[in-house]
Amino acid sequence: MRLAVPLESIPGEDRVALTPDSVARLVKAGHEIRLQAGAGVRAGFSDSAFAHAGASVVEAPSLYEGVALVCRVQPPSPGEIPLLPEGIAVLAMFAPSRNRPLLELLAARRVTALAMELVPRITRAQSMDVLSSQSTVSGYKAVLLGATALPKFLPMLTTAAGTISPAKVFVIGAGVAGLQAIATARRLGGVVSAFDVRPAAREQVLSLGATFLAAELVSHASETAGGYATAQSDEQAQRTRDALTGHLKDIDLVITTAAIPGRDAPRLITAEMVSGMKAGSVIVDLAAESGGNCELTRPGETVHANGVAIIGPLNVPATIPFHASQMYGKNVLALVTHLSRDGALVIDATDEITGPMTVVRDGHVTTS
Amino acid sequence: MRLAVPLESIPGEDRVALTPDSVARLVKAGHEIRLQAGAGVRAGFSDSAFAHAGASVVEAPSLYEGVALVCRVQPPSPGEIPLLPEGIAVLAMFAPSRNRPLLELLAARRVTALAMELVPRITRAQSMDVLSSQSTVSGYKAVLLGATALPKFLPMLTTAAGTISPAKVFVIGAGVAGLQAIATARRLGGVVSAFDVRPAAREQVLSLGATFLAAELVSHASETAGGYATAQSDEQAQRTRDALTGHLKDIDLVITTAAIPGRDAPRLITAEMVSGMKAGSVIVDLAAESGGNCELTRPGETVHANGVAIIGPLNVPATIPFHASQMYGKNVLALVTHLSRDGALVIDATDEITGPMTVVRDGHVTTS
Amino acid sequence: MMILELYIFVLAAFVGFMVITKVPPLLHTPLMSATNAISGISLVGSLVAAGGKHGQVATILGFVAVVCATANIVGGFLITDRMLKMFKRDVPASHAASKQ
Amino acid sequence: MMILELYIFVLAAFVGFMVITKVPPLLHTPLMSATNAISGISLVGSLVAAGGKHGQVATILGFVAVVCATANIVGGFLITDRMLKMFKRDVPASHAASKQ
Amino acid sequence: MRDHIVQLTYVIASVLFILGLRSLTHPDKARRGMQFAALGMLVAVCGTLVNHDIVDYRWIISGLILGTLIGYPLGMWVPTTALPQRIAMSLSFGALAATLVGVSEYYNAFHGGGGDIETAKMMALGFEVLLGSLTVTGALMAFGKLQELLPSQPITYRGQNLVNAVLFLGAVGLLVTVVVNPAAAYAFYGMMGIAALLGVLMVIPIGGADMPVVVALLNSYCGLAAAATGFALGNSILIICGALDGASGFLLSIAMSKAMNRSFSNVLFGAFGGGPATAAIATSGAPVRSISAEDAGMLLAYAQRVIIIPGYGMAVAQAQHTVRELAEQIEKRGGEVKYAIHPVAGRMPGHMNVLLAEANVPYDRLYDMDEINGEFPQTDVALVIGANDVVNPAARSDPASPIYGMPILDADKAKHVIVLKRGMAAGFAGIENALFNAASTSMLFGDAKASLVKLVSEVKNA
Amino acid sequence: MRDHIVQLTYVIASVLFILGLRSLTHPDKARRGMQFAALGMLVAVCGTLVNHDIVDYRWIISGLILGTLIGYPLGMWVPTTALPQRIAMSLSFGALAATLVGVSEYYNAFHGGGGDIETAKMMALGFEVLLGSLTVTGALMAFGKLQELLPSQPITYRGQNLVNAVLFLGAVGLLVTVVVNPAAAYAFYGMMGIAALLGVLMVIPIGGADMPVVVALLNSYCGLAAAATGFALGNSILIICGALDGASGFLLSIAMSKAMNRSFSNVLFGAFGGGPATAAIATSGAPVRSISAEDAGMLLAYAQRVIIIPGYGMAVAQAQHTVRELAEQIEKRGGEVKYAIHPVAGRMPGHMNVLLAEANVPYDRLYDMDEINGEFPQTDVALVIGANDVVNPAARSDPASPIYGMPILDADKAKHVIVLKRGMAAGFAGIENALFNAASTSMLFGDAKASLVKLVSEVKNA
Ligand SMILES: NC(=O)c1ccc[n+]([C@@H]2O[C@H](COP(=O)([O-])OP(=O)(O)OC[C@H]3O[C@@H](n4cnc5c(N)ncnc54)[C@H](OP(=O)(O)O)[C@@H]3O)[C@@H](O)[C@H]2O)c1
Ligand SMILES: NC(=O)c1ccc[n+]([C@@H]2O[C@H](COP(=O)([O-])OP(=O)(O)OC[C@H]3O[C@@H](n4cnc5c(N)ncnc54)[C@H](OP(=O)(O)O)[C@@H]3O)[C@@H](O)[C@H]2O)c1
Ligand SMILES: NC(=O)c1ccc[n+]([C@@H]2O[C@H](COP(=O)([O-])OP(=O)(O)OC[C@H]3O[C@@H](n4cnc5c(N)ncnc54)[C@H](O)[C@@H]3O)[C@@H](O)[C@H]2O)c1
Ligand SMILES: NC(=O)c1ccc[n+]([C@@H]2O[C@H](COP(=O)([O-])OP(=O)(O)OC[C@H]3O[C@@H](n4cnc5c(N)ncnc54)[C@H](O)[C@@H]3O)[C@@H](O)[C@H]2O)c1
Repeated sequence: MRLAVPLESIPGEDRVALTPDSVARLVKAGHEIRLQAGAGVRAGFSDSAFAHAGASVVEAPSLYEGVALVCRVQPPSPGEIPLLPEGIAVLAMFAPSRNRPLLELLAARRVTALAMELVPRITRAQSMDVLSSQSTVSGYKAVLLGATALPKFLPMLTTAAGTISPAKVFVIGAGVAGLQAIATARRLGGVVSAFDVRPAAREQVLSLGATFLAAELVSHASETAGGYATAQSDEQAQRTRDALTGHLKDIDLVITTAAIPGRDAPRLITAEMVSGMKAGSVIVDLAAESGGNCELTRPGETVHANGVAIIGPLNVPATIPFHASQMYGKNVLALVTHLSRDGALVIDATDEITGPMTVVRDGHVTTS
Repeated sequence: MRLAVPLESIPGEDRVALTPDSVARLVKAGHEIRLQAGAGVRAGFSDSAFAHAGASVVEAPSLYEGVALVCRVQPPSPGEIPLLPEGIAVLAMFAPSRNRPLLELLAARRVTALAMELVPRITRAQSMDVLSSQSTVSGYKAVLLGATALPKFLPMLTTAAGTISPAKVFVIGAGVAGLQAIATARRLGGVVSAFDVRPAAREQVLSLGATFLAAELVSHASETAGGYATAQSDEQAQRTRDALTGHLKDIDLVITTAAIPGRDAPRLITAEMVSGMKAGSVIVDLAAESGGNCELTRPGETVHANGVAIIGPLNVPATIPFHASQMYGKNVLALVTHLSRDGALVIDATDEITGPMTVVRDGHVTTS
Repeated sequence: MMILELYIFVLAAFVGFMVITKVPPLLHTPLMSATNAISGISLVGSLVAAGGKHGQVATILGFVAVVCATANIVGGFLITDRMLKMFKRDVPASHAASKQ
Repeated sequence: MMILELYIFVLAAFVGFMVITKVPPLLHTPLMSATNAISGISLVGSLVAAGGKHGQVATILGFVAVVCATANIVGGFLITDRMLKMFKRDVPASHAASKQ
Repeated sequence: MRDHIVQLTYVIASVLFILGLRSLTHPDKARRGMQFAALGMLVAVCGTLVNHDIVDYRWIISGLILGTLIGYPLGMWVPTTALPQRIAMSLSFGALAATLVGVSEYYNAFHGGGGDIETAKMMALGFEVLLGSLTVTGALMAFGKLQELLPSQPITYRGQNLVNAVLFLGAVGLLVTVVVNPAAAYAFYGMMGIAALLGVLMVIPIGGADMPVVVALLNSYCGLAAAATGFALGNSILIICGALDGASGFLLSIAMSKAMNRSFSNVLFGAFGGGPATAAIATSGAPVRSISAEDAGMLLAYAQRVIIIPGYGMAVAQAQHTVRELAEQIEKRGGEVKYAIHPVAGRMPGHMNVLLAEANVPYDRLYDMDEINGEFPQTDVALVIGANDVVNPAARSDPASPIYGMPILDADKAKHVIVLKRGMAAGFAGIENALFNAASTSMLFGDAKASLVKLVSEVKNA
Repeated sequence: MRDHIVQLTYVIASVLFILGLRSLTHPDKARRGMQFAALGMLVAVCGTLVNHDIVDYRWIISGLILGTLIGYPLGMWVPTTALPQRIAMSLSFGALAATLVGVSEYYNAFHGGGGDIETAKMMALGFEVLLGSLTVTGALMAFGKLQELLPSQPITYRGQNLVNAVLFLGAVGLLVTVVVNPAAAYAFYGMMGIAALLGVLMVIPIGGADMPVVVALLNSYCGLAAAATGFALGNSILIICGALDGASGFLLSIAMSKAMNRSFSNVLFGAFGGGPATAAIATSGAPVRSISAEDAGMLLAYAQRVIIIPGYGMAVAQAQHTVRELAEQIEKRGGEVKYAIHPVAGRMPGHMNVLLAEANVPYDRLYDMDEINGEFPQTDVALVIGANDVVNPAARSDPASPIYGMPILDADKAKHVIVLKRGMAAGFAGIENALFNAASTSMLFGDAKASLVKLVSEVKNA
């Protein structure tokens, strides 16, 4: 089957959907790859590296010739959709809950759209799970951003010029990104605590050597079968806020990652809580994209309030494009392997993995 | 004795020369502190915290009333010098080798100038040593800057989306900043190697779990009695360059800290070496201020050449103002304690510590 | 004066306890077969019975005892040796291998 | 039949070696004074000499031997005890203290 | 003079026996030590042959030759898996020899020309024959059960304990009788018969799996019988060897019942009515072999190639530092240790990496699944530390399993697998793991950190 | 019957002695065990008193009372620092008792009415008296040297070894004579005299500092003398105790010379000509006490409060993980461990923090200099790991020192200081450190990591 990898068009998106090593594996498996010239350069992969791996590096106009599946990181812009041949399939992180209009456009063009973030979180599909792979990047980078912005050291240092006490780091939401943030902050020497609503999270937090806040607030009701969180009841939310308010007074760096699939991020840190924090503290809100866990977060900006800096970074994985692309590419590789049967693309709506991720098919948007 | 702490006037200088805890100790020792309103705010210390510690928070005009010693981080700007009462003493990082004209101005005003960076590096004076304390900050921050700019992870990660190999970090110059950079990069999971010309550095590098490059290039001749490095001979320098060229090809993140006191930083990385490095690599040149260890470094800017980013940060300690000020303040505290006898300021040119650091005295610049 | 023999018994039991408590469990099977072989020492008694001039009955009993005890000893030591052979590691060889 | 006594000696020496190799060096001084006290067992022989009917000389020699051996035993055990007392840790007390 | 030589050879033999047993403390030296013990035996036998009392060597020589002919195949050809039954049989031989010597002594005293027999000697002879004949039949029964000539299930009936107690008292009564009146031959032979019966009855209610404990205990009895022979003949080497055997057999039977998580008395009496055949915490019926830290430590200490497979349990136990210590200890002894990191081990990408880096495990010891899977067949021990799903063979073989198709670490292909876990709980995927029931797998139950601490010191002291 | 009772008490006493000595393996149980041994002694004495041979109790009772009166103050009032000389004196008492018993036996055989004496017994008596009288005078000399009644320097002269050898051969010749002809009283008493002289001559060339080795060796001789007594009297408890003493004295003297870094023969013969008074690696003349890992481990295992002072040497040795292990082991035994971090320990600010954080030492165990300096006087052991300048008291006391005025960690105020270093090299400042010569300081030489590994296992097994 023939695949196309275009140059990402969204500004700041430095990743590429396949990297030379994944390309090489696909070529070996009998696939054909057409790569738009320069697609990998911003991520650190030259055209020649791709060519060496067996891809045909082509210019935009001829990119889609004979292509069955387009592998992208971000969905095509409305302007790019007309360039897609009808009946082609596109693989990307469509963020379907936020991109309904775009999906309609794709449906109109009779393009099949496969949303990478809807790969179900079953054991078998772990190698295709871009949420995990890209959240890993976000969690790591969030700590670096926070530590860089912090007017303090993270580690403890005993020096001739006095003892530096270690920074207190608090991670809200101990999913994939949160756990990675915990691990990274611990590595840098911070004293890390964390909070989550899912009961399984507690042991996982402890397994990284951090402490868990307010274990009593955790409830089994907060976890769905897939391991995701559910929204909290009002009363629960209030109790959570009370516990957080007290704890935050003491914290130097906060990393928030709380998310509920398909919904806006829960508002966990209010403006009032921020005003109770120490001057010089920093909040990195990884949920900025879906509205932010902090009331004051402005996506893509850094807000200063009461001496506290609230950073709302967007598209964090794209800031570590080399490795983020490498992992994304491995995910795509695994998925393509799953989707191709005897060298042809098979989109089986009844398949446990393919079904849920097919968001546009046969001219219809199939997701709610 | 009465001390004054002004608000630093240089843009980007967020540190303050004393912090509330040092102030409290000085007050307890019988000194009087006058602090310009807002002096500590950018470092995270409010006026009220200073007042609470026993300082008088005053506005600029009355700052120097009855003051014997002014404690600063950066030297006063030429515009501020006329404001200083004649005969007053000023403590700051004067960088005397680069600031001759300023020293002349101070001499003309009959101000005594004490250069903090000239505190001799003897065991007894370690608590007054701002080079050590501020280099600690630089070394730590340099790694954070580099890691943030890097399109890769530092640590190794084995994930469902493939294995991320750890980044290779190379630290040139294993003085105070270099060692701290080694430690920080190791913490983050990088594979660290280092290079220095002083023989003692090798054991110190190994003592942090990093590897040492080209031990055969090290020579005892490269170390002065004070533990500083001397300039290399041309032939030595050439051999060093050869060794580095080969090693750099493989490196993801380079931190350079090589310095020779009173001279321009040695040029260790040539443009040609940079062109041999991998695309996506990053160089953080901590020597940017004194000309840079890399030929392409432009102080205060980030240069991109051949896909390699060369960061030349200036005044790095000021970017961690809280702890940098805390340590600087502790240094000042120790020095003030040393300088005051029976509550009066005593500048004894024959003193082992005071002598070398007095750069302007009795209307003369006393440093070469 | 069986009292001296009692001393010997007590002291030997002591030695036995002290030696055996230190044998690691992995060697318990070899230990069992080793003590089993050593218990063939009753051969010493059997020999006297078989070779002494105490009449036919004693000789026959003694002969059977000699056969049993000898089988016990020979078989016991041989099998112990076989088992212990498995614990001998060819250390130099392994080092050589890992150095390649 | 001194051979039985030889067995006893050999076995006892065995026991002695095995027991003593395991005593940590810190307890070597108590060990020395303990074995010293135990060597006072020659009192047993002295008693027979002092109390037996073997004439004046034997009685006097025996008496002196009894005095020496007794002094040895009493002093030896007492001082060993004093030394060992120093190794007894009041563990419960320390735990209580650390819990405060 | 001759007598002195005999005695001297006995002293030498005793010392060699003791040193031989002592050498078993160190697997490296054990073989050498036991060879010396065998030499000791030779010395003692040669010494005995110069004895005054021996006048006729014909029977002796033929006996020695015949015995060797029987013993050699028993020693060299019996497969090591059949060891317990071999020991049982050889035990019954040894006990028979002791019993026969006793009988011949008794017989001589009254028929062979001797007149009376002194009380102490009679007591010794009585004990010898009592313990000896009990061991002969008991060991034969054990052999039968182990060899599966007899049903290995416990055979029980009502009042069994009572019958045995009555028989035992009867034997003791006859012993007293014959001690008081040595000429009462009926009592002597009667006691022998009852003891032989008792040997059978004592063993039949014990299950085949518990037989090794019984064999060890019978070994101890056999030793005591030999010691009694020594008392009777005034032969100190018999006393010494008997005491050694008695002590070791006793300790061994206790240690073995402990290893089976059974009390000693439970093995001997509790099985009446049929206890479990193997000590096992079983899932869904399939048996699981548990291993002690000592044995696991010994396996690791003598392994050439070890692969450590860390999982989420290592993280929960925060055992990463202890893992490194263990690896260091194994390497110090010349073994080679690699870490196999499964892509989804733990609960976040790179979970194991973070922890092992914290513990300072060098990166070049960590191997990807693809890199290492080929090495398992050559691996002596795969040490699975709190991992479960990532080593579940169902992923390879069972299409119905929720993890089917996930690539796994082929731990099951290693020669031995040791799994450190707290119990038989499932992992993240919530499914059972057939690896734990595999023949090559042993479970070391307990918190991973605690188990590892034990393993470190076992390996260090091995 | 009586005889049986006596023998039974002896068996019990022997067992109690052995158990008592065995208890010394565990400091916790040692006291209890030795009390049982003392009980054993009482049992044996009481048993002896019912002996047939004893007809007159007056001398016995007075002897026991007098002996107790002498022994009590020797046991209770002698300061523990004077222990070696006390043991030496008590040794000479014990040896005297054995010798006198021998003499009285010999005397009885020829004067007290007895006729001849069999060869074996004579040999035993001869050995007894030979070893006994040698020990009496040797121990007295050792006592004199230790108590400084005699000059503690070795006293030597030319041909000393030759003289001793001749005397020794003479004594052996007389021994042979008296064994061959037991009636040769001159030989018996002559041998005794020569042995006594030999005791004196053997000890005078050995220096005071080596005396403990000599005392241990004499202890072994005394034991052998007691064993010989046992052979002579046919008394097995004497044989057992003698053998125990003989073995232990011998092992101890070897262990002690090893701890002094001297070979055994070097102690006994090498000192001719005057070896060093203490085994020491000395700086500028001042002596330094080195300590073995076993002793250091024991100190740590039984310490309540331990402060660890890491320095640059810990970093060089990369021993941070092992430090944490050691702390964990100490804490497991109930001790409390704190880390004292000096502001300039290591070679970069925060050097120790990075390493200890890597080893997962919790932050709240790390104490600043100011926080912890007050705690040293209450600290049992300050464990200095590769630190030097930061614990140099010269900084407090010596205005001429280049580090004068630098605040330091007051390690010297702790009850014991154990310093882990490779040798006596100076630290960064290049100056000597008087802490290493302090009376409370012991040096554990070697790479810090290697030493710590040993300490961990010592503490674990203590
Ligand atoms: N890596 C990722 O990114 C990620 C993310 C989410 C989910 N997952 C899933 O997590 C699983 C990872 O597999 P795994 O083999 O690492 O773990 P696992 O299958 O979850 O098994 C962990 C085992 O460790 C044992 N354990 C727990 N605490 C212990 C302790 N203190 N001491 C000893 N044992 C302990 C548990 O058994 P006992 O209770 O009997 O002791 C359990 O069976 C996979 O199913 C994977 O799909 C991975
Ligand atoms: N912290 C800073 O920022 C900084 C910066 C520059 C200088 N300094 C200076 O560095 C010194 C620090 O004091 P310190 O007490 O930490 O160190 P130190 O005084 O330099 O002493 C270190 C000691 O460790 C021993 N050592 C080295 N390697 C060892 C090994 N593998 N195993 C065991 N011992 C080993 C050495 O003795 P052996 O060779 O006998 O074993 C040495 O005496 C101070 O003088 C300070 O002024 C500190
Ligand atoms: N089966 C698999 O193979 C697999 C793979 C990857 C992840 N997972 C699991 O999926 C789960 C979710 O991972 P994710 O990171 O994508 O989740 P996510 O991004 O949806 O949410 C991040 C975290 O925020 C938490 N959260 C939600 N509301 C909160 C609130 N009000 N307060 C505090 N925290 C709140 C969630 O519990 C979650 O842990 C995890 O349990 C993870 O282990 C499973
Ligand atoms: N006595 C004390 O208490 C004390 C206190 C602090 C620092 N020091 C010592 O002072 C020394 C210098 O420290 P610093 O960080 O201020 O030095 P620095 O900032 O002057 O130089 C940084 C490093 O660059 C190295 N360097 C110079 N030329 C080089 C070249 N051509 N190639 C590679 N490396 C080169 C130097 O050796 C030095 O290690 C160190 O040895 C440090 O331990 C001593």
